[in-house]
Amino acid sequence: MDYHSPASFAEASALAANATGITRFLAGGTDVLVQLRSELVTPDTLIDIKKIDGVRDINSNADGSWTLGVAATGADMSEHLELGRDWPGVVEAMDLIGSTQVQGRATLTGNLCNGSPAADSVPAMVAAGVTVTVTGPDGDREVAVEDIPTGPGRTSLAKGELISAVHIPARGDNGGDAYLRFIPRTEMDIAVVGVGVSLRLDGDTVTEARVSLGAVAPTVLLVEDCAKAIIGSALDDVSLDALAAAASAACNPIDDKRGTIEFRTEVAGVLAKRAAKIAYARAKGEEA
Amino acid sequence: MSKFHVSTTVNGDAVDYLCDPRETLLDCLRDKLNLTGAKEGCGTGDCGACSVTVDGRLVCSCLMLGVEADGKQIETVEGIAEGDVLHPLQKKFIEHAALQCGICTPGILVAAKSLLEKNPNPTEEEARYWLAGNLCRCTGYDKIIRAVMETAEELREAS
Amino acid sequence: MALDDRKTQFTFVGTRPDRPDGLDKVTGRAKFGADVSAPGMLHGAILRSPHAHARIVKIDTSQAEAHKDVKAVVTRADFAEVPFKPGLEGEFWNVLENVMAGEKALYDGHAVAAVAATSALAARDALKLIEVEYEVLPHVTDVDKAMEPDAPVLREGAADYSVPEGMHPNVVRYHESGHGDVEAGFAEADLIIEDSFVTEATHQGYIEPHACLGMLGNDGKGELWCTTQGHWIAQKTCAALLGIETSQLRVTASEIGGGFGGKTTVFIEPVALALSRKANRPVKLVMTRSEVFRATGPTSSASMDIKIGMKKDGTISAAQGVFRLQGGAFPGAPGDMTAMCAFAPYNLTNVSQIGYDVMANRPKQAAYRAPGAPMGAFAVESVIDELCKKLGLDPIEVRLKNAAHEGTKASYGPTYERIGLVETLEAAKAHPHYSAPLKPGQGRGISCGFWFNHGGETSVSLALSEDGSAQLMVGTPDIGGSRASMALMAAEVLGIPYENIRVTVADTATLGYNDVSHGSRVTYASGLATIKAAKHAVEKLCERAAASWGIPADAVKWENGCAVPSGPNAGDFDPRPLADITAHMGQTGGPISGHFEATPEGAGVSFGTHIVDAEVDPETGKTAITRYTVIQDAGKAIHPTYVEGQYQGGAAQGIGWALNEEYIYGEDGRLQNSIFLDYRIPVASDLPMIDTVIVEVPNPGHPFGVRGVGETGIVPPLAAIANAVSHAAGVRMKQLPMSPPRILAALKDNG
Amino acid sequence: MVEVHLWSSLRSLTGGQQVVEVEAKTTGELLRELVKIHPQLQAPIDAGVSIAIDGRVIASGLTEPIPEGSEIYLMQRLRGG
Repeated sequence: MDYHSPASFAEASALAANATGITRFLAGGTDVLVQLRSELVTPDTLIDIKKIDGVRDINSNADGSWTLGVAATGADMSEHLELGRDWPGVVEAMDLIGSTQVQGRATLTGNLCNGSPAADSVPAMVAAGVTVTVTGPDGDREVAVEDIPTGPGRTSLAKGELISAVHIPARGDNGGDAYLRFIPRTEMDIAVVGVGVSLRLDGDTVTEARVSLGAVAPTVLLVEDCAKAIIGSALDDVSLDALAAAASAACNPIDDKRGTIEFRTEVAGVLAKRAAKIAYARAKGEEA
Repeated sequence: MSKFHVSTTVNGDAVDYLCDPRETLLDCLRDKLNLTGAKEGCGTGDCGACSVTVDGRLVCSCLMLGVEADGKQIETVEGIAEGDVLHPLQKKFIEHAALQCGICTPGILVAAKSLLEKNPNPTEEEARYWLAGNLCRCTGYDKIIRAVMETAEELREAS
Repeated sequence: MALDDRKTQFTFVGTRPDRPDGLDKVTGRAKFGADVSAPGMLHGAILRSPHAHARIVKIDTSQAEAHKDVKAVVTRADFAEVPFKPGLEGEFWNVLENVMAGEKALYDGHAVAAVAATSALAARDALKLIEVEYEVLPHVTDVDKAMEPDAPVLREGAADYSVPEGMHPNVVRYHESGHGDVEAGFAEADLIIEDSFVTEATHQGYIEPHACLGMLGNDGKGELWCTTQGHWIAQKTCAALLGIETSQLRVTASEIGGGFGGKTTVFIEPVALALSRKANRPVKLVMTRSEVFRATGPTSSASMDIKIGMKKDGTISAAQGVFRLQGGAFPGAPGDMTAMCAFAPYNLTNVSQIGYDVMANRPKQAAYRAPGAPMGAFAVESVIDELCKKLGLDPIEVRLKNAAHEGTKASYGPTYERIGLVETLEAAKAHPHYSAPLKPGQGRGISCGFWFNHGGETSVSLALSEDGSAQLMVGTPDIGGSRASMALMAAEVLGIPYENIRVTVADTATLGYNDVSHGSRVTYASGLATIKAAKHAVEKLCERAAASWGIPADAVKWENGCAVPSGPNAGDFDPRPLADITAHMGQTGGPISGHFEATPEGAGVSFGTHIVDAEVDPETGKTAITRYTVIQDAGKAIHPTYVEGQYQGGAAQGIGWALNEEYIYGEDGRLQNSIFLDYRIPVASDLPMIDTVIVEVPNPGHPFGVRGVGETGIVPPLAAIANAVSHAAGVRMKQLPMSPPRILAALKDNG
Repeated sequence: MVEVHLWSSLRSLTGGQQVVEVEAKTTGELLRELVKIHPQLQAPIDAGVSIAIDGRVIASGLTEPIPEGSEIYLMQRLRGG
């Protein structure tokens, strides 16, 4: 295994473009090292991007949006109070991944590029409308988070491409987000179901919403029917039931060691309701 | 396969080692530096027995490569006591029998010390969640949590 | 000398001093299995079967052997010929076959070959150079399916004398016991409940993977360092498997990072020695976590049918149980123990119990804390709870009404000596937990539990130093603070401070044979031996004092750490403290030591009662344990803090077993959850504080009254939690673990 | 003489007898006498048995004294964890 620690994304991209065999980028490494150790994936080329300037930065932009470096860790995000005030759902989703120790290393970008349908931060990012900059041999392009994963363990990134920055939109007024997942224990598990909700209100009425589901299909889903179920409502019981039904209907899960099809389908609806209520309360400026 | 020369600082001492890029920081601490206090309980970041801090950040040393340690400041369980004076957590763990077999103890002490440095006044729930990545199979965590909470209280009173 | 009087007043016993090995264990200094190295050391790695059941057609190791970093490759051919005998009698053969597969790979993870190379990475890489040709065979992993007529046969001829004719060859042992007439008893019942229960296999889950360092020369002399619950059994087994003399192999036990029964046998130790013999260099072998799950012993899975009849007043009129236990690819599943323990807490006129030991394509089961007892208790105590509910009776009152006590005929036959079940039930009834109000969505469960405990071969040696300090050598590895208990008991007899006693876990060359640290025997048996060894030394101290005073030895007694005349008639002499006698022992007859070697037979059975509150989320089926109280009879708590620790640890493991831990096999017979991410043991945030009540009903078989405490604590939790969850959810849960999908499905089925 | 109570499944080896009278002063003698009377009991004894004397379980010892008239139960060998 070759190990490189380039000083720029262009250099990293060139290294990857010219590499043969299996290439992996190393950010937090919390997935790459597990796969390496279990000999599931032994890369021929490992490119550590943490020596690139600014990769751990968390910057707020003039328009209220946020730009995160690809090696900013979960712990860095949790300690950033302003980011947490704007996007508590995204920060909490990231914070749910693994232990305190894993938080010291794990990153949004790594969670995304690992391609797991159960990745906790991804539904939250999709709900929030997060985009990423992809740097490749032909320069940079902006891609919506939901367009990165293409299936379990697979992404739309081409050879030589890597994510070089994460962009979270401006929160704006009267907005709130939330992410909830189901795990059998209180910590340390992979999501059996995950739901991210981001919404905006006009008074008591939901005017915008994005609802995303994790671990219920080969990729994280952005479910329009869920959004439709609550837009125009004050999140009354009828709309919440419609939201739950839409969430369950969107599920296309598998039976596996972590949960059954029936369980995932049912719980997706339960969590969608609960997450929507939290996001709604946050949008109203209430504690949730 | 070429090896990498790594210069790093462990418990305040400058150290050097050569490592294969596939070797973890835990492998390097244990096999090259003879610091066997950090344990490998799982190798997948699920048990916390290999906990160390890197530049002040609590991590699993099994989830970090040895080559990544270059230029970093690493603290392990061997560095918790000041000379022959035990850290209050170490004393309290012995006093409370917060260990039975003792295999998880080094990782838990490193993690608990990191908690109290960040949050000198944790609630029981905060302490339990902070330590959720440190598995203990012997104690049911009761005496561990009591030891951490009592140490926190004593440290607050002392400062 | 009144040395054999039972002691009831104590100076040191019952106090809570710091453990002697505390400093080493909080500073990272303590040496566990993987923490040592040797000059010229090689690293080993083991190739394991990816198939649940396959004939090994051919193993080609030539490429691996040719690699420059590889110094030895071994397969089954490199081990001794151990004759095949059926059943548990052939345990050496079973262990050998488990350590390294012979003709067939019998489970996913079964070892088929091993290498030693110059680095751990090189050893792992070299495994890929070994080519194994398998003929894949049909497999079975489920206990009920393994008993069906068309189930794949793991091995013909493994069944022992006990199996009735006509059973499938996978059924290898059969047990039936009981007394009275259950049919007559059922006829007297006002309510009979008959139901079936299932538990999955769980792993002991010790945090330290198996690790060892072995050196074996062609002269048949060897050294082995390993993490084990018993280094003499490791010595005996390794010697047998390698065809060397037992005494030529010295085994040193490392500090042990948890065992719970799982480190009572060998797995990698003989492999390291075989590699070392071939390479003529020391070889270190350390398992990965995945290897621990796939290839070391989990507990048995179980399938059970229970029928209990009760009268309206709560009297149990008859009880019967059938317990089918799956123990992997070898005989040994403790179906007999399950049967014998299941009804043991109760005074029953009519009881019948049947146990089966069934083989399947899974790793060889190993002991796990009261092996066999928790599953039986889960099934039986669930039915009793349901009977109480249907008859409107208080579950503690019903248990008190039926509780076994001194003089009761046990369900397994004999008449009980003094036991403490009633005391634990009375303590449970009086505990504020039992009367505390429950919130909506919460349920409360209780359960009793029983375990036999064990004595076992024990050797202890105690040597006094000139300055009056003492070194105590025991042969039972210290898993949970036993050095402290030993020092307390020695201090009690010698009358010198606890701190002046150094306790060492001796290696196999330094002390006589010691049985494994299992069966909750350490504080009982090593403790008894320590007391006797200390008394032996005291006898000699008294003799020296008597000689110095010119009076007969029996005119001297030992009091508060001093030799004193036994009465006014013996003479008037100043007390001679221990250090005063040892200071000159070289000139007064030589070094003073005490020894004890025996197999103490009087471990004394023990009982516990647990109370637990659980809260179930009706929308997701997720359970939270909100309050837990353990009440157990310790006989006499030597170091109460470590007794509490055993209670709490047993409860925590029981919570894991009840709620989330399980071996999950795919259709292909491969284990799907061989890492801690998916084998879900409780984490700190899953658990509440665990309250404990130590009941002390002295064991007549121990000088200080000690009963073993390590195992009984895991017997009641499965049932207590199942009862709490069933009350909270409003539906009876009959399958463990009660994972959220299972609870949610049960809630749905219940409407 | 003492009465030795067997566990039920051993009846198949003793022609249906569940209580066997033997003359024995120790646990070892007791096992030898049992085999003399019922040779088929050698198999379970080889597989491992424990003996309860007046409720006290003797796991494996062959030298434990057996008081006259004591209550004796043969049990499967106990194993611990």
